Amino acid sequence: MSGPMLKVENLFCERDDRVLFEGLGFSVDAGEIVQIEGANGSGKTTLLRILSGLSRNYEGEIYWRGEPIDDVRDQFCRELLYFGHQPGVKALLTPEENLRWYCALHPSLDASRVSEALEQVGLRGFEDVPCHSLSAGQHRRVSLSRLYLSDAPLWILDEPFTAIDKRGVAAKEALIGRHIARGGSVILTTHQDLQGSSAVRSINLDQQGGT
Amino acid sequence: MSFNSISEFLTMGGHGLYVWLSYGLGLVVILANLIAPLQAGKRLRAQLTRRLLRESNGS
Amino acid sequence: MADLLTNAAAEQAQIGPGGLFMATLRRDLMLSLRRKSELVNPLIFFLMVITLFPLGVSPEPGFLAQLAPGALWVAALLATLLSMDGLFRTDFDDGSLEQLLLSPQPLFIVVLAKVLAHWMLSGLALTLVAPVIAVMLFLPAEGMPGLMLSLLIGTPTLSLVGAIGAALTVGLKRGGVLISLLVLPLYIPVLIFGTSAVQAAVTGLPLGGYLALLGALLALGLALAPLAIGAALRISVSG
Amino acid sequence: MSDKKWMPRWFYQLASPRWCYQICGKLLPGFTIAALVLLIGGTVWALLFAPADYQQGNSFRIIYLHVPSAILAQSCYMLMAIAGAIGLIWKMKVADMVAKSCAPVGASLAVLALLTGAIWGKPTWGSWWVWDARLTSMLILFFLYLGVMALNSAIESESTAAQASAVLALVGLVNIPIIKYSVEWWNTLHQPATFKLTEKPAMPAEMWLPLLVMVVGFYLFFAVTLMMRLRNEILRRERRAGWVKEILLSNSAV
Repeated sequence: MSGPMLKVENLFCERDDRVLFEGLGFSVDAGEIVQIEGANGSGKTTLLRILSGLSRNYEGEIYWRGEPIDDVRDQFCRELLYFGHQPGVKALLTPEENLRWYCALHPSLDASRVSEALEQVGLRGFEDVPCHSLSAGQHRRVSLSRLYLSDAPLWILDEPFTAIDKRGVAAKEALIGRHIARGGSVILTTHQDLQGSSAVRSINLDQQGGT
Repeated sequence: MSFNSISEFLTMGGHGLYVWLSYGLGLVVILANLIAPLQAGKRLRAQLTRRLLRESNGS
Repeated sequence: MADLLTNAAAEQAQIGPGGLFMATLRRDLMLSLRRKSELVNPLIFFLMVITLFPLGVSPEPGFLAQLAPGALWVAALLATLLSMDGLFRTDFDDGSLEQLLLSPQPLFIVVLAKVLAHWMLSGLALTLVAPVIAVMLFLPAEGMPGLMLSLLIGTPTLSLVGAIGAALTVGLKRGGVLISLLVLPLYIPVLIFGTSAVQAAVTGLPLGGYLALLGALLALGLALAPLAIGAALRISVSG
Repeated sequence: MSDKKWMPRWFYQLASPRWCYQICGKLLPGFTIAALVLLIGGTVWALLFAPADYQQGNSFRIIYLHVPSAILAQSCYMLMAIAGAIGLIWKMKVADMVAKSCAPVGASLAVLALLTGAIWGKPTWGSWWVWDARLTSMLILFFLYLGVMALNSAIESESTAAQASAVLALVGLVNIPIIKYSVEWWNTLHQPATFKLTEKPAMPAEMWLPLLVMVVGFYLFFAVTLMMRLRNEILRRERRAGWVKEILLSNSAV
């Protein structure tokens, strides 16, 4: 399919009497990384939540593969992986139980690859330990292991590298690189610079709105 | 006319308290519903105008 | 118990909407079982509220027996309400709710499963302990079937309607009191038919009509509440 | 959106806050005069000329306030829920604002219906409050209003508050007939059939005509206060729009 995967036109959003962005437009092609930049409170998370469909408090148009996103919501959800501020991991459940439930939410995922994904993020041997007794970094990695499970073309990642050590970051970047190489796209926010990826395009929200 | 005198009208055959209390409350509710939005509107306009002037002076 | 549930989850391969329903039900039950206090709190609350009636009104058996149907139903209703706030809140706090809303699977399936799990640990549990507590209020033995059946059919509706309130207030820091304000007026029909069923049973009148009405309410709740809950969740998460 | 094609034009115009603000401004004087004329005329008629009830005497005159406020409190809830639904489905801001403006008016009318009912109850039943089916369902309606208002004020984001309140109002709307039915049925179960406040066999014309005038007057009054609230709400929500700024500045210059 030609044309951009995700296209945003004339997006407007205000929060607490403040215009976060106005007339925002961009598109995301297959094999592209788009990094959303901006100061704290500039609306990075809000934009990601709007793009993922969690937040409906916006005006403007969003198209998924050329169709208005509200018309193809199901299809979009099938092709989306969203990694939010909160990890979406239940502290009382074990990593494996957490991932299994995630697989149930996304029927296209192969539940038999759960242990493999946990091994990839270095959680082998922790499968049956409740998440609340894991460290913060391990907790985060439980959530990140969803990236290894997923074959969704679009990844929306909100600060995926917080609470992760250097080696973990490198592994994650390699993972993103592989995802791009097989034709996926990534929209992310991060305080770190992405290394070694040539296809990174950034969108700065500080120049938006701010009246 | 159902009443022969003003005093008869006021006492309402012994039910004056209830009838007048009711109509008094009715008046209060109706007036409150007219005055409240008027007042709120005035306050809102004043507030918005002040803000507008402040913003236009500020920039 | 928890191990058994995990193994069952591991065996399941193909995950369709039905699988999601079971997976969510299992997950929520498992979560509650691992937090024991949450499991028993509504029951203790139920018992305590019932204790207040003899102490606050009168310990006289005849009087209590007359009071019992209403008191039991009011206590059950409040106990259900008490546990309602937590239904979506933990999921909201840890981000699971976002993941749930972004699932391509129909939302009402997850919602129904969660409400069912909630009911099993509140309404169903209350139904099972109700006869014991009813004895403390001198409810005549003839009233027991009416009490159990009306609670069995009535409390799922309470969970369904309460979940709407929980979904609407999940984004708020202090939603607990607000839920009661939103939901209690909606509970009134269930309360009326529920107590009437118990009273009818006590006096030996036929129960069928009341139970049918409770059943109709439940059917209506099953059909419509998940829609409202889903919409409310999307709105709350969006805000 | 594809569903826009079959929508009549006035629907769009109504959807425009600016148009709505202006049309409300134009309608307000006429409506206010008509409401006042009907309410004052109806009150005079009700108090002076309508005959006293043969059983209840002059306390019957409370009906001319009680029934219109009760009817309106219910209509207002319906309007609130329907406006909320339109706001939810078509994302129409004006509908949200109408719904929000409805709640306090409806709640105050429910209070009026309850208080007049209670006052009427004293000479009729001998006590200020009776768990009469109508009064009880009005009380519950009042609770429903309170819930919507509490939810609306608890949520900070305006659009989220509007949507959440709309869902709650719709849930309430589905429930109102159920509540009414259950309360009525509960009432007949618990109370011996005493004579009711408002149910009268075939009211004579000189009794129901002033009632009709009062009901229409109340509807007009409702329209007036709703339009006033709506205009405020439009100004507040559209405060950043150019036309609002123009209005404000032209007013402040005078």
